[in-house]
Amino acid sequence: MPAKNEEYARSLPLLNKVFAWSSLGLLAGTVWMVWDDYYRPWKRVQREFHALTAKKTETAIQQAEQAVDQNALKQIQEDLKAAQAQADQRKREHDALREKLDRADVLVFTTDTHYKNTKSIYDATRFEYEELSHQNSARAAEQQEKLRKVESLLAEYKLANEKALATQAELKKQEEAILGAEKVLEKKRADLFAGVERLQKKLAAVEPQGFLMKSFEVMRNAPLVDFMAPSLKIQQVVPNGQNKDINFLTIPRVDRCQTCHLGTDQTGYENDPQPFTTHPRQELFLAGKSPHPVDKMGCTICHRGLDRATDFFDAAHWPDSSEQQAKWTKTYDWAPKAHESSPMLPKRFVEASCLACHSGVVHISGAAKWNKGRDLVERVGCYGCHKMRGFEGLRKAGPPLTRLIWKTSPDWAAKWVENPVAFRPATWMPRFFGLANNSSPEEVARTREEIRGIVAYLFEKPEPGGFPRLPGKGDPGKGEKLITSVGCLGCHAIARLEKTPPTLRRRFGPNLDGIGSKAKPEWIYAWVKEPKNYFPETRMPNLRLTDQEALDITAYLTTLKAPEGWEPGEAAPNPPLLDRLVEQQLRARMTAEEVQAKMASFSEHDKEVYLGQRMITRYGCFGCHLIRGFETTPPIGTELSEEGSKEVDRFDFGYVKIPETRHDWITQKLENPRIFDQGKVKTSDEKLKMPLFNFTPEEREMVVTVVLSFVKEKPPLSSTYLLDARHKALEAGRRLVQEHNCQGCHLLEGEGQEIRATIARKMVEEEGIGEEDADSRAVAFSPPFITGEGARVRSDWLFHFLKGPTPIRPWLAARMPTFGFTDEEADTLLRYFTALSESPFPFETPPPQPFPPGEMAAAKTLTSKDYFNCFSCHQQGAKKPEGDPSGWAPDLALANSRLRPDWIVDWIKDPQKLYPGTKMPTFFDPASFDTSGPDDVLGGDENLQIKALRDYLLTLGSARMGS
Amino acid sequence: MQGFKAAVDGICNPPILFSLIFALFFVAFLWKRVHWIWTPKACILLLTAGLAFVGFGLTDPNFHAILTKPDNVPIVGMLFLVGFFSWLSMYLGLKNDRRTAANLPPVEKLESEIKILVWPDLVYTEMLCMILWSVLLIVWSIYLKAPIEEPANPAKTPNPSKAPWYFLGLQEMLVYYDPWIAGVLLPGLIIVGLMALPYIDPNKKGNGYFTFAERKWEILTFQFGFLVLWVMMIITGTFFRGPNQNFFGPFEHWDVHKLVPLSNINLSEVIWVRVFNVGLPQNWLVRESFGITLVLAYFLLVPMVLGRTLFKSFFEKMGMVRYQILVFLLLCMVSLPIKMYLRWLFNMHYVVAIPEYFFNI
Amino acid sequence: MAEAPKKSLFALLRESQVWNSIFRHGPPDNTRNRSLAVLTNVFLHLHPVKVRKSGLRLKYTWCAGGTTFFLFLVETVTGLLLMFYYRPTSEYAFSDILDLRSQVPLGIMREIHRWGAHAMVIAVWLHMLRVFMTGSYKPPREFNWNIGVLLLVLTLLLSFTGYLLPWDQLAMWAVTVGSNMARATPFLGNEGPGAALLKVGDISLVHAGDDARFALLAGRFVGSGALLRFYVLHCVGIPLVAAVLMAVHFWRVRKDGGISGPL
Amino acid sequence: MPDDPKASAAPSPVPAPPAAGEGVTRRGFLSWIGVAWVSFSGALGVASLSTLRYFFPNVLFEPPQTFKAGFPDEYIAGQVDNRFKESFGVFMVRDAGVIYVLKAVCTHLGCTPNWLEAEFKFKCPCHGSGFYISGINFEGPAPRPLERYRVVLADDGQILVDKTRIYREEKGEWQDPESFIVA
Repeated sequence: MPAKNEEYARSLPLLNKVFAWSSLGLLAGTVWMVWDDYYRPWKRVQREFHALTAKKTETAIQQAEQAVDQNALKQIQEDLKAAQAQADQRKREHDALREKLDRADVLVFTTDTHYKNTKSIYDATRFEYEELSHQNSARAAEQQEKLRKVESLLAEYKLANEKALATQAELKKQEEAILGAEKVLEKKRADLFAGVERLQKKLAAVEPQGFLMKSFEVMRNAPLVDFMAPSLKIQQVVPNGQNKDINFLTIPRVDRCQTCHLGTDQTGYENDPQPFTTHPRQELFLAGKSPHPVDKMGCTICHRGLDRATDFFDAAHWPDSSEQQAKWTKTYDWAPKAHESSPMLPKRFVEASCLACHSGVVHISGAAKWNKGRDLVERVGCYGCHKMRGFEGLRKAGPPLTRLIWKTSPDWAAKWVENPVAFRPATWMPRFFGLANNSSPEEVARTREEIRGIVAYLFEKPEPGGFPRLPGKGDPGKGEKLITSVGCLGCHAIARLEKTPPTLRRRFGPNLDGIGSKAKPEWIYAWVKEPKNYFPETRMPNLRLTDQEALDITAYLTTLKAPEGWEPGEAAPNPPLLDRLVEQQLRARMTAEEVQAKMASFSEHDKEVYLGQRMITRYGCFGCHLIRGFETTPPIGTELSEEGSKEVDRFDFGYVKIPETRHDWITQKLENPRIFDQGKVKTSDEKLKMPLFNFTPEEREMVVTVVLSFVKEKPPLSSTYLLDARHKALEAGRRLVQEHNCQGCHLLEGEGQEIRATIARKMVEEEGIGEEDADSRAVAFSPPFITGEGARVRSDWLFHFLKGPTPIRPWLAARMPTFGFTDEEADTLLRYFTALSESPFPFETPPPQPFPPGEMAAAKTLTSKDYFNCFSCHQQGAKKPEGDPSGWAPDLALANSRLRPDWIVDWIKDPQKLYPGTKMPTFFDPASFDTSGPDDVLGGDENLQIKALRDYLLTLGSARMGS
Repeated sequence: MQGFKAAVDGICNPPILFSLIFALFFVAFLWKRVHWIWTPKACILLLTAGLAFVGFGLTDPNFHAILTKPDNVPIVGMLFLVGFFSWLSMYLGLKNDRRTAANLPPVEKLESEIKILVWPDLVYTEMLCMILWSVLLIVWSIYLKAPIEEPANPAKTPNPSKAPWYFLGLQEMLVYYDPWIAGVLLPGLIIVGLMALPYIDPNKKGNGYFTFAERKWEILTFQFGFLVLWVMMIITGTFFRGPNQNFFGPFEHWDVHKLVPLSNINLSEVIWVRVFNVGLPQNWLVRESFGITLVLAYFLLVPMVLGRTLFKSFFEKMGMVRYQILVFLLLCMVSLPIKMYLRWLFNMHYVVAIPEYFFNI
Repeated sequence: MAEAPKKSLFALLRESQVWNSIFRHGPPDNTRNRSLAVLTNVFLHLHPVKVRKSGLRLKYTWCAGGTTFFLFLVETVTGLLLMFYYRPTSEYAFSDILDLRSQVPLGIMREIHRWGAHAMVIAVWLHMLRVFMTGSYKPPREFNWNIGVLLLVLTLLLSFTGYLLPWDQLAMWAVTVGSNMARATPFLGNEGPGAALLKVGDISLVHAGDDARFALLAGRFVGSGALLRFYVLHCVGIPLVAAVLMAVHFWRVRKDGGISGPL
Repeated sequence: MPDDPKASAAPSPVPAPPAAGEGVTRRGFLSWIGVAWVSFSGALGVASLSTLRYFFPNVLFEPPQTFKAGFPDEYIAGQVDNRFKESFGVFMVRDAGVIYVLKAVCTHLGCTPNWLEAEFKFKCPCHGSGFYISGINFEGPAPRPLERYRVVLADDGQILVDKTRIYREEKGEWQDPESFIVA
């Protein structure tokens, strides 16, 4: 090459400059990248938490320091000084001892090494000997000799070692004598400050003290070196088996929530703001001993959200209220997270997560909202139109409409269907008409024609029969008294009698307002006498009313009239509209020619009936009511069994501006079911048709919680709540209890006895006592608490009682109705009660007889007037106690066949414990049990006295039932 | 036969085996009277003997089990290959040495001036080589399945558990040195030493042809390191180490119960307790002062002494730095046999034992 | 027409445009074309045109270096193919290996890969032995010897990382034992000398969760992290570096005067 | 490329800058290239360091190898505590003024030994190996004493057992200060 290579095309200085600037850019970019990767929001949160903990710990240290016993400390310090002085005096002695001890240590060491070495030689020699003798080698004997030698050597060394150890121990003891007192005192002093020290350690861990440690704290969390010993760390739990379904795969759940929610499983942060707040109900959640320990369950299994996220937004937090949303938007830049299939459940719906693991149950303890929601769903009969897992095989929620003419008139029905709430504000029947998408004048005209059709269909060709005329006349006043006392109010409410809105259980049966305008008196009479005659599947029990009682009640109920201004009546017929509507319906199914032919063959009435049939099909009335011709028609609604997992984009939000979430949509749907038709062009057949239910906002929230709980994801068997035999019995029992609304009258599992409020109210009105007084008095005059029924009564007795109740408590006006349980149902309830109180089922051992001599006599003494005077209240067979029946107590002659012996003992011991508010006096004061009984009976032994009473009671009356 | 097996097993314990190997190595390379072993006839004889031994070994159930473990088959092959090629290089080297003695150029020189076109000679040779290797691999693969054992189980440690065979030399060193020396320092030094080799080898002769006489020192050192301290250690680790890393003869059953006396003791204990009859000092620096002095002396004094005596010529030829590096590397290499003998003769556990800082030599 | 049949088919092929577009020289039967055959072929031009006759002798080279390279190619090809059926996760790795034996067509590839790997280790040692015994590391080939040493280390690492992939007891424990040594790296391993000194207060800076072995295994013990890490190193990381170094190695063989021989 | 050694010494053909500024330019040239290389290698350095950091994951998915075993005073002197035998495979022993953690795996064939309170020894149910409370073998086929795990006191005063480190008596490792805690 020619030597002209020094020519440059570009200026090197310029290139250098560009190189310098671009390198600087590269450096800056790289540093930025590292910083950006390093700086995460959760680190700031953890620092805040450390500061918070430090503040708390500092306070705790102050308290602990103040708690140190200053006198004790002073004493110890003085003693310590004395002990030190004493030790100093004996210093020379100690030095000499120390020297000896050093020598002893060496001896121990050498003998021990010798021993250990010889031991290992011995072991090896033994192995070789075993090998040789196994091979029948000639050298075996030689080896055995060697083994023996090593063995004796080993013994020698062991001896020497033991000796050396003994000497050492002796010397140590002597040293202890000199230094021991000092050591003990120092330990004492340290113990005094142990608490403080531990707190200080904790403080040092969250807030390093001193410049060195402070700078180390910065260093250890610095970028690039924060892998060594960072104090800020991502906290995660990988709950075993709680896998996450991602489409067709299951992958482990990795919950990193505690990276920020640092205080969740620690106590002491209850009143601190999120994200540090302690999780409520630690005994149920998070704690190691709770049923949902955090390391086994994690967080997102209940709360949902993105498990792996370490950032507020990524985690898909979801606000519980609009205030919270506003706050979050301000603090965290919160916005609805798109592309998130499982955002966090707002706090108010979190109970929706329970069902996934607690599947197949009607009651989840601790999930109050869900439980109520489920009751509601069953009560209003959502399952009539929507298929739902867990609601199969239930009877239709409303009454049958096959013999409507026996009960009411077409005019009433037409007006009722158009707007049930107008007639009866608290009805369960939802409203189909006059809603968002059908209240324009044309729509009203059309729907009125439809209603005419529906009513025509319902009253077309009624079942033959009816009810006979009333056998006499009733007294409405007596009727009211009966209704308020015999137990009707456990399930029914009557607006006239209510002061506060009735509870859900008291709305179990239909609200009776307006019944006089609705039902014929003959029907009412026949119904209260035996409801099953009209409606075989009804839940309404038979109260065993006499004819006169029934007449009185009928008389009273017929006085309950429709609200003022409400008049029954059908809309006037509109034949052209009818024709158009019928044609429209027919046209969807046949050619124009066929329609013409068909129309020609129809009479006016036929047209109405035909339109009615079409409309019943469209609105799905048969979902809740038995209607002739629709006995097996499948429900018309969307299946909701997996609604909680339905993808949000499958919900049609139309033009409605609400946040696009499942819960917002469902809430909106319940609030205004037709609103999603807003702004859409639809034919009358295409319009949304879900009716409006008469829910309060709280009830709506409960129902949404239940609907959200229907999810597709199946947790693995290991984390499913599996029912054992006892829980299966409980579950089956609870279903029956709910079906028959037992808790309307009885207190069971801590819930119910809602009738008590009506009894108390009556007492206030009639006796003029204070409300609180009335409430406590009402306990004794309400149907009994039956949570412990399984422990109280004998299984065979209970079985017969359930099948055919007999009065037990003469002072009670309320009657246990005859439900007409089948044997299976009665058996289920029996199992339920015994499972609830964990009592043996079905057999119990009676106490051994004969009873000890003298026991009967003693018992009789105790029951006598001079002592407990039992029979002043308790009936004894035919022998009635004196005084007003309201003061009577159960027949003791029944005790033998009815009560469990063990329960009698517990009952006599402390009745208030088993039945708070009972009239039964406490004869043996539990506070001073040992001195509570009379001293002159059975040697004053309370236990013997109680046993005697029990044994005596069991001899009263007839022989046991069934034995 | 039993007697023969017992004799072999008897020889096979580390002190005897390694002493024997050390002796054999130096005799074979240095003792002119036995240089007949570097002849083709001897080669055939030795190969035959080796094959016969393997063949015989296969009749013994214990030896058979070790030899035919799939991953051990290549090691047997490697043994023969390394043996053969060591022989070949010595054979060719000695031949050249005889020519040099007779004032003739080495064999390679005869042809090194002749340039041959690569096509087709070299290309063809390579092609054939590839084909033959392919055949070998295919047949090998058909006859011997690659091992697959039970699925990995972190909770169950196999006894013995061994590193891959080419690292067994290192694992064997673990018997004598702590992991930081056997597993980190010495392997590192092997690499460093190999890389430094061209720069610390003062001998300009013997470049590009086989020779022994002209490079006695280098070849002895290298082969001692390669054959004795690497390959032999691998053999030991593969064939002789059984359960609990115990040493087993080739015909011995791998009995998990085998026990060997363990009576190792640290230098500090010997000095303070046995010699001075006082307890061990609390301070580790005082306690280990003797060991530290000894190690320092080994690495500082010995080069000085050697530089004035045995390695005087090296020292003069290479200059200070290169000489120091060379001697340091040599000393490190020799430290392994030294420690082995310290262990076998005096049960020496550690010369310097500072477990507080994981610093044990 | 009469002449045409006499021409062999091969000769016809040689005259075709296709042939001539690929091979731009005549039959390698003369010096010029024999040179061109090597020079114009991207694969063959690793070679010089001419070599010393002494360097051709198998007795001299043992063909050890060539064998090593060939085995590297075998490993690359078989390894690449095996990757199609192998998933480096603790759930699948072991069963995928079983499947290679039981159902994958030509699953014998795994045997070839494994034995080839062993052979490569042996070949690379023999290559080193040969180079040493002929003094070929001496000037001017010092640098290339160093590259060679690095390649030797990489070969061992390749084999070591591959050892884990079957995910059986043999693999897991061999790698456990092998990687335990990294624990003892001075200052960088939690059981290495000096690691105990790297402590502030009660907090160790070097512990089982951040030391050299941890970086290798992505965990405190051999687990799925180690499997993935070893897999990536085995299939991509180390081969890439080795290939680069091999290119340098071969380049330098030529630049340093071809196969060594007496000066 | 045969470089002419003189060529590099020859003056640059790019027009020479004004003589007055020559010194400045030369210094400028040096500092620009200096800045360039320093920042370039700085960037590479930071990138390599962060790549190194990349190999240390922030979270691990390993089953816990360490666990907290309560406070030292929960253990009774001279007793073997079985509470973590099932869950973590260890015996917690407090004896002779120290607490140590024995791996509940027999050194013979890997069965789980039992602590026999009455006989005051560990006994392996498989082949009858016996161990003292210290873990040292004294009968049966077990070749070595039981192994101990690392045990230290955590910040909160609880015992922290670390199963990643094993101490073997025959290697003299029981002298290690982390193979026991003084209680």
